[in-house]
Amino acid sequence: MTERAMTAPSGSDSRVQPLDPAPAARVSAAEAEAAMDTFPKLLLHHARVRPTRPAIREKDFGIWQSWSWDEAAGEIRKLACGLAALGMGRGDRIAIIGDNRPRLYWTMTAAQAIGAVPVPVYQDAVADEMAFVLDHAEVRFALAEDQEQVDKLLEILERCPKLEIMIFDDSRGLRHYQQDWLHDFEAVQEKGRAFDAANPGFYEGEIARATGSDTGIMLYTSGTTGKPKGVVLSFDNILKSAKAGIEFEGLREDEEVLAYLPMAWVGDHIFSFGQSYVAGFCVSCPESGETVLQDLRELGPTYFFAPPRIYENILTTVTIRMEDASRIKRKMFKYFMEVAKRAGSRILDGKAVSVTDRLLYGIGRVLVYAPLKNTLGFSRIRVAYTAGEAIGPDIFEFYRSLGVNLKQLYGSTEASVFITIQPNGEIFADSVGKPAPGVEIRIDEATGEVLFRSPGVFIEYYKNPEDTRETKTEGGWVHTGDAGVMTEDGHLKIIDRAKDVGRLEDGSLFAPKFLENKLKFFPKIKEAVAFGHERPFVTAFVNIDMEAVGAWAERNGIPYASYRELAALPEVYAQVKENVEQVNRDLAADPKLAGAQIRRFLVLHKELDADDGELTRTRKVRRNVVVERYAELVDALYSDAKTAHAETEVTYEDGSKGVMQADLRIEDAQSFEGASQPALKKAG
Amino acid sequence: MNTRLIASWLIGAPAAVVGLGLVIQLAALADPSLYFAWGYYFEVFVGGLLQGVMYSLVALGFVLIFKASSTFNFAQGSMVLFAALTMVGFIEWGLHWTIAFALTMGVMVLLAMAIERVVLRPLVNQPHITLFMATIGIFYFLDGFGQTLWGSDVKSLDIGMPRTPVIVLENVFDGGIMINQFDLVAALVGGALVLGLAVFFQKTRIGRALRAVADDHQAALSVGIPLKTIWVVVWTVAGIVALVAGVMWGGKMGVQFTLALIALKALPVLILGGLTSIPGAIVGGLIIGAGEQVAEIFLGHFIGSAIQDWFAYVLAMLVLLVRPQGLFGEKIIERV
Amino acid sequence: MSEILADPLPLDGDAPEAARVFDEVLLSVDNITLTFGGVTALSNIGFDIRKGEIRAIIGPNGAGKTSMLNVINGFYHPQQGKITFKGEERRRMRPHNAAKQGIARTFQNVALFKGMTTLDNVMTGRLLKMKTNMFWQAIYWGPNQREEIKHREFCEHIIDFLEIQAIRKTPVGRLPYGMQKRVELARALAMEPELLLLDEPMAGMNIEEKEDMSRFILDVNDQFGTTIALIEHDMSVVMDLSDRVVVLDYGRKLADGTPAAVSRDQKVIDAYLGVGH
Amino acid sequence: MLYREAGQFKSSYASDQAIFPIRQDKIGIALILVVALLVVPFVASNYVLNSILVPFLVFSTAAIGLNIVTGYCGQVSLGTGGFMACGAFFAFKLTTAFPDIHIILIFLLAGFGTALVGIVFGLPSLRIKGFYLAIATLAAQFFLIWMFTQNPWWTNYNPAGVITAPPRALFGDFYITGVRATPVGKYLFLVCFVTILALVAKNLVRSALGRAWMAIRDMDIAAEIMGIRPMMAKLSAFAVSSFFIGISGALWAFIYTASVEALAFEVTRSFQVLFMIIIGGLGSILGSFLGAAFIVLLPILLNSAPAMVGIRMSTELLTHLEFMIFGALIVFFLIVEPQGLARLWQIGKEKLRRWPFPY
Repeated sequence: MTERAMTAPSGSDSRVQPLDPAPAARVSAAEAEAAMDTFPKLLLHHARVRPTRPAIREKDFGIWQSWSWDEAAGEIRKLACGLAALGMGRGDRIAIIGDNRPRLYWTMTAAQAIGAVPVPVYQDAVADEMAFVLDHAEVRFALAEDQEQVDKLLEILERCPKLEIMIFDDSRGLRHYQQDWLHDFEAVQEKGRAFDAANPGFYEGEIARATGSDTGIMLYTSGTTGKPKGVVLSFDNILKSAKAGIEFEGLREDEEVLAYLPMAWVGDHIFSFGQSYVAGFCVSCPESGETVLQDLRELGPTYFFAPPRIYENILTTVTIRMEDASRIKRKMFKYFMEVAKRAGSRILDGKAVSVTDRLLYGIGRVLVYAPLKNTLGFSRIRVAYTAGEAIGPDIFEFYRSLGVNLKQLYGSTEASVFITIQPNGEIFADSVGKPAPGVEIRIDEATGEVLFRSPGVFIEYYKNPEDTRETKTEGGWVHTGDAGVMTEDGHLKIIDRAKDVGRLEDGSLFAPKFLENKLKFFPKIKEAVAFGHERPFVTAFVNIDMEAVGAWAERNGIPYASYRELAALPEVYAQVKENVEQVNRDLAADPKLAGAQIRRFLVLHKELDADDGELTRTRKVRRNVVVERYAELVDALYSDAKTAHAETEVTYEDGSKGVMQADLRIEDAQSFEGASQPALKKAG
Repeated sequence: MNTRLIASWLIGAPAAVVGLGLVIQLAALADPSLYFAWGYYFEVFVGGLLQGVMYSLVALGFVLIFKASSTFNFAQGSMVLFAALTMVGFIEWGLHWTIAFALTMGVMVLLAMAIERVVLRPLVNQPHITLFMATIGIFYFLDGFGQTLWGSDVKSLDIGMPRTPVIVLENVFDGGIMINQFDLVAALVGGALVLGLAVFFQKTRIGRALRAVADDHQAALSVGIPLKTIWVVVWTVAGIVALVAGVMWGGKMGVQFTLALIALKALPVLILGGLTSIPGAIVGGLIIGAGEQVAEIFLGHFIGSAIQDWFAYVLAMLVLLVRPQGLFGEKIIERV
Repeated sequence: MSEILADPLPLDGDAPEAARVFDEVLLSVDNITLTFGGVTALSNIGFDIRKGEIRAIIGPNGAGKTSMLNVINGFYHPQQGKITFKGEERRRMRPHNAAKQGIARTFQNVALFKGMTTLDNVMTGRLLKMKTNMFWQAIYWGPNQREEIKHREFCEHIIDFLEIQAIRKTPVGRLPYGMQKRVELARALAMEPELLLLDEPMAGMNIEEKEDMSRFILDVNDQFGTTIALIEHDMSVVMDLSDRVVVLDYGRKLADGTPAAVSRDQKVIDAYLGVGH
Repeated sequence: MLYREAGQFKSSYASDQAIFPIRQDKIGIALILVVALLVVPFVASNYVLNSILVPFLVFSTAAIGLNIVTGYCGQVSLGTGGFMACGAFFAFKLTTAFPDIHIILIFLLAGFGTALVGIVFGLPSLRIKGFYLAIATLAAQFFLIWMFTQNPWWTNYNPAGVITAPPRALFGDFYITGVRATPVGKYLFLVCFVTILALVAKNLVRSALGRAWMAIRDMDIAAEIMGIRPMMAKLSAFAVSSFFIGISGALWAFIYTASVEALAFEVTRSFQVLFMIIIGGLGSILGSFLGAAFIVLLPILLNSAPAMVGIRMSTELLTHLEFMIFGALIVFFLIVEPQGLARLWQIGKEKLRRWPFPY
């Protein structure tokens, strides 16, 4: 395991050198390293070697307003001095709240330049959450994008005693706020100019004082469980992993990137900030929330990142829009998407493809793929990442078959993102790739939890030693909290949250989430709950997808009155059974998981519902709730009964409660022996 | 139109005529070549009036259709030609002209139906300019169609109308005033036609419906007559008017391509009288007719002949500058 | 430091007149009488609009509200009475002179230029300010382009201000009603008016759209200091927005004063609120 | 489908306001010009040049002119023929009176002269609208033609009332009018000249003036309340329109038909041009070209069609049939696409841009 991690491709500095054309940059890699161990230093470097190249762009007032590295450096200098003039000192912290805007990114660098620590906050965070973060991080300063954010801050003001000074970017609607500790961004920059003139050399001096090991930024992990934790990252963390990523993908100074994900999220910090500063490429900010897709199309990024959700939404809109296309067009689209499914990703991976398929794919490129990518703004993409959660194989395959080099990535805030990346040509829907350069991975034999060690490993959780100790164990190994398996060819497969992974009575590994996801990826299955921990075998509840199945029923003229009737249809059961057995087939292919095949399942008579507490508001299954609400059904699954009686209390839209009764059929699913063909190769 | 208006016209018009005469007489003091006998003046004038009635005949067709469908039917001219050609054609088959006339009426009904079905219905709710263009299309089509069917050589159309001029008022002016009987008859026919239309519009249900449509289509529907029928009727009526005009003009100057162009004569009459006013069409016709003749003879003398090509237009234009909606058109009140 | 928590903008409940006083008169109309043929639309109407205020004109349908606006921006010419704008009196003037003097307006039923995009519509608001002659326009490049860009920039700020970026290049004909109203406001703002006349800016809007529009009207008045006269039926809106209200009924002036005062006025209650809108 | 707009983002207003903001369009137009200038002259027969391309270009100019006043400013004009005549006769008088003035300058001067006439006959538009105006403009038509036929002075007392273009060279002995002018020469000159004129027109309609015109067209009351002076807008539209039409008239008389009489510009000519812009598309420069092409090609096709299928018929019958088909086609077009060919093209383009999605 370890040695594989070590042998993972690690680029040499020579690969970044060509990025610096200007003679000034002809310093040895080592010197460069030494010289550029913080972002402010990198900023000065870029201002020197590529002053005129665009550093950051914003779609504003109808066009893409750009700032060159030179201009950006100037703006940041003014701002930094201004902050200093307002009394910001080394070690102070400044909260940054708002959408992706150049000024907000500049504030990060400016703060870092004078030794302060930026703390970006989720702009959509509710008051309480924001109050907690600001208070916990003891920020003295806050930069708010606009009136909305300022008002939010004012609301929580007395809960953050340390907060002294507020700066706002957009002055709209704020001219009546006469608090003397509330400053306009430009005013601050004005102060800065004066301060700079008064204290020559101050700025450079401050920048020089910082080193790579200093704290660069604090990112609060949006706490799904408990309070958010402040992850403290050093310049080195960000820089090293950013650099590793750049070398791994061979990113250049002419990449185009759209910064549209929350600044408080580590991904954005690496892709839209860290890597931009290392590689010197330009970052572009969209005009507004509702124009993102439009702006994406205009910009046509070459390097793109998005969580699965977004890829899914785009795919859905594509399908919907194709619905009302002419019949011929639909046929053509369907046909060539089939071709793409066959040949697309293979061609992308440089694998062998039959001549006819190549030809057809060529035609398809002209008729469908290229235009489609163009309308989506994906034409120029060289590397696209998806991460955060598992992505549906169909979705994943769709983009790859179009020729979009979409890859999965596994990472975390604690790792400064990169833990594993899928190398070109080794892309599988259900693995998250090989260890990123410089990252070692170990899998805890006992718990199956994934541990890693890398230059990106965070310093600590701010003011939270015990959590730090728990996560960052001896030898610098960090617990991810995810359970995973390493396949023969060295790919990591994340199967579940470590704490959810169980064992069947025979001791074989049982990862409910993994199964459930595999099931959910089938269009007709909406939710699934798998059982098996300390049980003889695995069983599952299934929720069918009302829309998909309903549509299918209408097409085939099968009448149904309610979800309940639909769910009980034998045809439906048959289809679900197929899906379940497909999953089993895949599992069988993987020795570590082969044991956990689904033997029996039933289709629930009602949709799992947040109103009944069965789902979280973010639509995640509350396993324990489900278990106790449907105890009798679970028992039935493990008896040899053919049907089970369910009696459940339900909450209707109007909030009134009622009892729902049903007799459910229990279906047996065939399971398979360890098959020969590696299931990884094809989508779950 | 109210009685005051009529009265003012009855008094105003003759006064204007005499006034104009006096003006020219005064001019004559300066330039003797202008001198004329009053008899001659009135002869020219009456001739012009009768001519004017002929214009009115054509203008009527426009007004009818514009009132009902606010469509400016440029094809009216070619409908005149088509009608005349068809009737002549039937007569050439040896039918008596009355039968030919009746048959042609039938043809015009069919034509109206065809136009409604093929052109108007598909273009309903299109901007007026589009419909206007469409009628120009019809203009070209009918021109071609008529002549393809009946050939394009000049034909004479004689339904036995008197052609000998008569002399009247010999005891008032020496030499009296010579009036072309044909024109006189034509004028009478025209008058009759107008009367008929007036009755049609005032008395018949469909007629009232048509007036309603002129105001707005919803109203028309509320009268309970489908727009479609209304259009067919209107175009039929317009077609019949065209037929009458065709007979008159055809009889006067022979049935030939140029008949289609008398539409161009009717246009100024139209805007002078107001696109939506039947009396306007009549009065406009008279004014243009008379004015044209007088101008030709007393003005052309100075600025060159053949001025009736444009005189009517300039005259109409000048009137419009004073009354943008024409003499009898409804006043347009703009609001926001 | 709770004093800063008070919402500085008067949208939420607390009446504005408490905070805002205006003395400089921007426009005053004196015993205006307007008749069409026999019909009298306005008789002896007189009131004033003060610099920086939001002035509401209310009244039942047919009260002559729109006619009043038409008189103010020179579209109708009253038979008698005088209008004084920025100190100078005028009797007859064409609308475009009024525009030159700094009076802009929006219309009861949207009067956008249907054939043009949102951007072009807004740009028309700058025409008065565009000076390059036909010759340079024919050449385009050079002075004309510089001017085009200058004004485009200005319009973009307004587009941004009213948050209509997403529809910048859509032909206005295709826009939903609420949006069209917003574009119309943008077009009027592009004229940098001193006096902005809004004829039922929220007619036919749903609640959210009304709230947005109210917010925009307040922001305009607040950011640009534009004086605003608006006709509106929705009393709650009038109460929230306006500093002073003048009430018309059958072409006569019924009452004039703060929203609070007016809404207490018995005549008004009978004539207007009673009728219910 | 052919469009690849991803990545073509604009970072300046100048590039955003370009005539062809999309790269693929730039390439397309460039190609067309290259073909027109470098290929056509060598492959096209004299017949094609003389009786298709040259009239097409001349008519395009007229159509652009009419489109400005009717399509952009919304004032229907039926005086086109008259204004063309003005251009022709002004140019003739000028160049015969001052043989040394360069021919291009002559054309421009003729255009300016016509512009003045246009202003005069545009005056009614301040009072009257719609059909009333349309008919009022016929006054211009008839009066002008009458003037040119009645006064022999305009034809330098030519007994037949015909004006014949004297030979004039663009430069050296590159003659574009008169007997020594070659079809190719005329064609090349027209391509360049008309392209420039079209560019000028495009620039006007995308500038302040054009916006004022369209405002008047779409909602004249609102426009006036926005501060647009209807008189300025309308008269300028008439002036500019007449300028183009005048030039086209001069081109017609001098380059297309080397000699011409006033009757060549009678009212049917006005309708012909009106058809061009209706079928081509109101308020579109491109449409002016498409419409011109359509109207120029249609009769040629109609004439040659029967011969192709081997039917022999009298020329008389042929003309009548031509009339019928022509009229029918007009109606057909108005029903299928009231906004004209330009709209069709636009839709097609949008389809290509959104491909594979439906528009």
